[in-house]
Amino acid sequence: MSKDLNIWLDDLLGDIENIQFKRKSSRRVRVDVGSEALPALLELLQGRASYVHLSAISCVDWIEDEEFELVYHVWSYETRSLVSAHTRIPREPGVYLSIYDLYQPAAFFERDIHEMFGVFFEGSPDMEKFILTEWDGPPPMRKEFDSEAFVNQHFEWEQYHPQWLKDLEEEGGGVTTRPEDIRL
Amino acid sequence: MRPENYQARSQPPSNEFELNFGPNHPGIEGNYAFRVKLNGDQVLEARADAGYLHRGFEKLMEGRLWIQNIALVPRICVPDPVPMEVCYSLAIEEIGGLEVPERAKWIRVMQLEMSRLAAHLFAFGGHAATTGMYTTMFWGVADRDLILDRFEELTGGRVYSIYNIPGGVRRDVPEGFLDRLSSLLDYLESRLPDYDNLFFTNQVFVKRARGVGAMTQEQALKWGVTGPNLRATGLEFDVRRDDPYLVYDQLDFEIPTESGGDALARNLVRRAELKQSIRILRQVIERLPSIEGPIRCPIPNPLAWNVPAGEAYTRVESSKGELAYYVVSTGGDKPYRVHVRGPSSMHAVQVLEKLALGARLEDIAQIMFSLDACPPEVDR
Amino acid sequence: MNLSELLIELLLMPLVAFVIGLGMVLMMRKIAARLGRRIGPPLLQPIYDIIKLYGKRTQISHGLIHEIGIIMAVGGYVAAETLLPVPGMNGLADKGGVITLAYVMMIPSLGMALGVGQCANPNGSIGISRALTAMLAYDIPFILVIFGAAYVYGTTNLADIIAIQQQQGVSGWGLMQMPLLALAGMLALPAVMGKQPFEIYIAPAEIATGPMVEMSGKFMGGLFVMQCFQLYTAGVLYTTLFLGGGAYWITFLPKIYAVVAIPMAAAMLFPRYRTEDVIRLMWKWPVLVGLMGLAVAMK
Amino acid sequence: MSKLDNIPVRHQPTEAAGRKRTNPLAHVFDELVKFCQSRSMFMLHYCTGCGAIELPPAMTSRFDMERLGIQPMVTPRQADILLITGYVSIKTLKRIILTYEQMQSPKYVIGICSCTVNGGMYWQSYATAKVLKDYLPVDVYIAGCMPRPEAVISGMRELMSDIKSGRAQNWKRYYENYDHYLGNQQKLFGEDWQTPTDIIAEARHYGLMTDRTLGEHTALLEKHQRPLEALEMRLSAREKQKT
Repeated sequence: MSKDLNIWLDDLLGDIENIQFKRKSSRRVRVDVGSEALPALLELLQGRASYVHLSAISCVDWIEDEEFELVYHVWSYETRSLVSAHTRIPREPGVYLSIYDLYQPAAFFERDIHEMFGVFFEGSPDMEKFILTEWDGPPPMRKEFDSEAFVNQHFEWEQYHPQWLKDLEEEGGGVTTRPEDIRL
Repeated sequence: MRPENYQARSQPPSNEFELNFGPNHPGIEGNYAFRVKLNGDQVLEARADAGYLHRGFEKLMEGRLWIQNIALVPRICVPDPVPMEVCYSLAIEEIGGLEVPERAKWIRVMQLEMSRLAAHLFAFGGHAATTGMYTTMFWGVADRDLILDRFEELTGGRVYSIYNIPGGVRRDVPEGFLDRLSSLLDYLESRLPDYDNLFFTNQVFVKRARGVGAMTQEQALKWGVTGPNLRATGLEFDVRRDDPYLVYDQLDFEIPTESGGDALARNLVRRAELKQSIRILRQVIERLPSIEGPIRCPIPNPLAWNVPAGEAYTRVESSKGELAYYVVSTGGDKPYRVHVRGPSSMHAVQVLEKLALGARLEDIAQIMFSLDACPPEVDR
Repeated sequence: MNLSELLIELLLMPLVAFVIGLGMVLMMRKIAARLGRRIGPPLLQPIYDIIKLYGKRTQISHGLIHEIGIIMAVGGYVAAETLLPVPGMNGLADKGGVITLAYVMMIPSLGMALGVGQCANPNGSIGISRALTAMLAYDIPFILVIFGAAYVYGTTNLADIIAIQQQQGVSGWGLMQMPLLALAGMLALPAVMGKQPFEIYIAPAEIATGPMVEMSGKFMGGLFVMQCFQLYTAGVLYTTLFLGGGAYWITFLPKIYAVVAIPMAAAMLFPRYRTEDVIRLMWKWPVLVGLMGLAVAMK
Repeated sequence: MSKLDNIPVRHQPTEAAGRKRTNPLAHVFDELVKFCQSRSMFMLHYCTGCGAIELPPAMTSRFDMERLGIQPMVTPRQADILLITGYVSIKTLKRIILTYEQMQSPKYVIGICSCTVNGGMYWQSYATAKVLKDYLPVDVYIAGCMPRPEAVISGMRELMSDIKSGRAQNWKRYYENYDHYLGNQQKLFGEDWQTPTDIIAEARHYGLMTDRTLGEHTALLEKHQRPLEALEMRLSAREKQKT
């Protein structure tokens, strides 16, 4: 089955240029595709190969490469395999095409990515704020946003410094645990 | 705001009005909100409003060690936390190439099914309460508590066990645990007819739930519905069987389906799954003593553990539907990116908005509870 | 009967009704708890709740009509209690009769509607419109049962009805004389008391407890008091019409508590009906049974 | 952020200002009301965080809170206790404050879970508020992640005994130190943060005005005063964008 799938997918994807194809296990396939060819690939997968279920769209912020990686995980109920289509788009201006016309669940994921990473999806039905309606900072999931620094700047903690902690610190600090007591 | 500024808003006379449904509302599961526009009793438009439970999990996980995140992940879905741990551990094992011992796999399956039982009891107890039948809720939550007792014995935690770690599980099964679990299953099985009589075959409930929030199989597939909600439309699909993980391919169980696709069908599927979970647990109890071996594979010092670079997409079947983790590692001691695909991110937002259209005010809560939507999965 | 005796009775009857009603509320909560495998509230819980609500520092009123509405709700029942004969006290029962009682028992719902309307909370408005619809639903069988009983006894005077039944012992009870009407009354009783499956107008999961949504402090306390009266009135009226009323408190109390306990126990086993199902059910079975009972009674 | 160091944590019960109690039975009535308040606590049915999962067990058959007279209530108008069950995201905190101000005094706040004490395990999260008592006067904290139902009930009993003895007067602090709480709220939500409830007028009504009620932060209320607007509802956004 898995071998057939491989050949079959090879045939299917052969006519798309700029594509790398890698089988990770019998039910997981990784496809690397250029950003311009991705909608066509998904259309092929859905129309000709019964990959009707969009499991998720993940976004990864590769800040050093100045790129966002978008990963479309699609699942076929018939061949029982999952294709992860990876594509990369430049970080600036961070605009890409929506696949809402192919997969309706994309609306949620695209809205979420827009909110968390600031990637705009053209043609998506709803790009309004959803989770972060009361947040006016930068998109928080971008790597340059430092949550800890933000918290230190905006919140104050309870000053908790009880006597037993002071005593411990006088003794040199830290709690000692013998190696045999460490349990996972 | 001063009282003299309270002004009645002048509105054109109309039958239509807007109503905030949540976040502080007993018809909402968790902390979540709806804005609905009604014409009389009928919903014209509905719009979900999430983010009340947003903690920025995915961001937090990027700032913590691989092993620290184990404590973080179960918080993403409170009623059904174990699949979260397992799914995250599976992803790390796939990236790190860890070989999980056989015994650990069986213990994980046991835990997953216990968690499913608990979550389903909670879910239909909640649904019963929205229709005014509090007795079922009292019974369901109390019976769930007995499962939590077994969790406490096994893992030390009632709700959040933090028991699965990459490479296996934290502790072995205590002595006599399987016997106690077995007697608990006997008890639960003897309770099922009571639940049937009280709730699932209660004519008033059947009348209330039939046809509420109904969707066809095509719609369900188009909207990305998964789990029991998809099976209620007649599609026999279960990640446990069709994309097997752990040892589910060695277990014998059925996948219950219903054809109605409405609130009633979804509840009946959950009811049938209770039985299947008990069946799986019995098989585990039978097989587990004969499987010797370690309960986890050796992993490096977890506080200085660099998981090799790679990425993995793992899926498990939680009680709500398909749960998936996408984990990316760049070889550091912390994950580079973790993306959580909670099943409710579909059910609680798009599916609920669509099913609510044309429904009646008294059915919104039923639709939400019958979809078993879990808001923290949306908000993360 | 001289005036001072009447005055004392008028004062005492609502008070007695309130105390018995507190016991009924406690019983209701205990039954719910026992069916849910719980222990339930302590003995004095209903009175704790009411005193606490009246003792709140903030009492938010939404205007005069809001207050009048609650007064009407409680006052309507207080008036009803004086029309209901209990052992040893007849109050106004001789003068009023069962028709006045039926009218007076509608006042609380209308008062609630007024008060809730003033609050301008959409949940409350939806709730009260549902409550009035439910009243429409149960009033048909309710009136039918009352008229049937009055026809059979040949009088609308509740004191006379009790006397007629007691002359003949248990066989003279309305339950024996007109079982169909008694059955119709029993079917309508949960709706009169506002319990499941006929309580969609206070459904918390849909409209956040409907009419009560803006009630707080003493207004909520007023509604708690009203609930005591409501249960008491339903129990006593049914006992008077069909179970021979009471000659002595020692036989009267078990009867009224039993009458209230039966719908209570059934209520915890059912979810709520939708409003239109309430009407359909109420206009179908209790009305049908009641009409048959009426036909049998008229021959 | 202003500090509360110079303010005692628990108030001695003060006589209601401006009203002389001449009735000798007044004391008895007060005691009775206090007792009933401690024996009848309605808690608001609002799951603000993950600690809410331990409330159904505490309410239902196993632990049965109704034994102690505690029962859930649906609207803030009827509730005595606001349970903050776990971390509060900033979006939720706004709703919590609105809810708290709509509750009828005497009212009590219970912070459940470690997250309400100091942010808990979400200490580095940009989306959650850390110290709950900066924004609302908290009567009882129940620590743990998450506290077991027994712990929740024991915390409730603690509050009951506090109410009975008259020590639980923290709701008055909200009126007396409104400027402090409002300042912290404004720091988080922005200068133009306002709630529809007029706390200052209520404080005047109850005779709870102190020199800490008004201050620089309450002055901003006047500055940013705006008419009460209905919550924005953009249902048709989807269609609009499509066209």
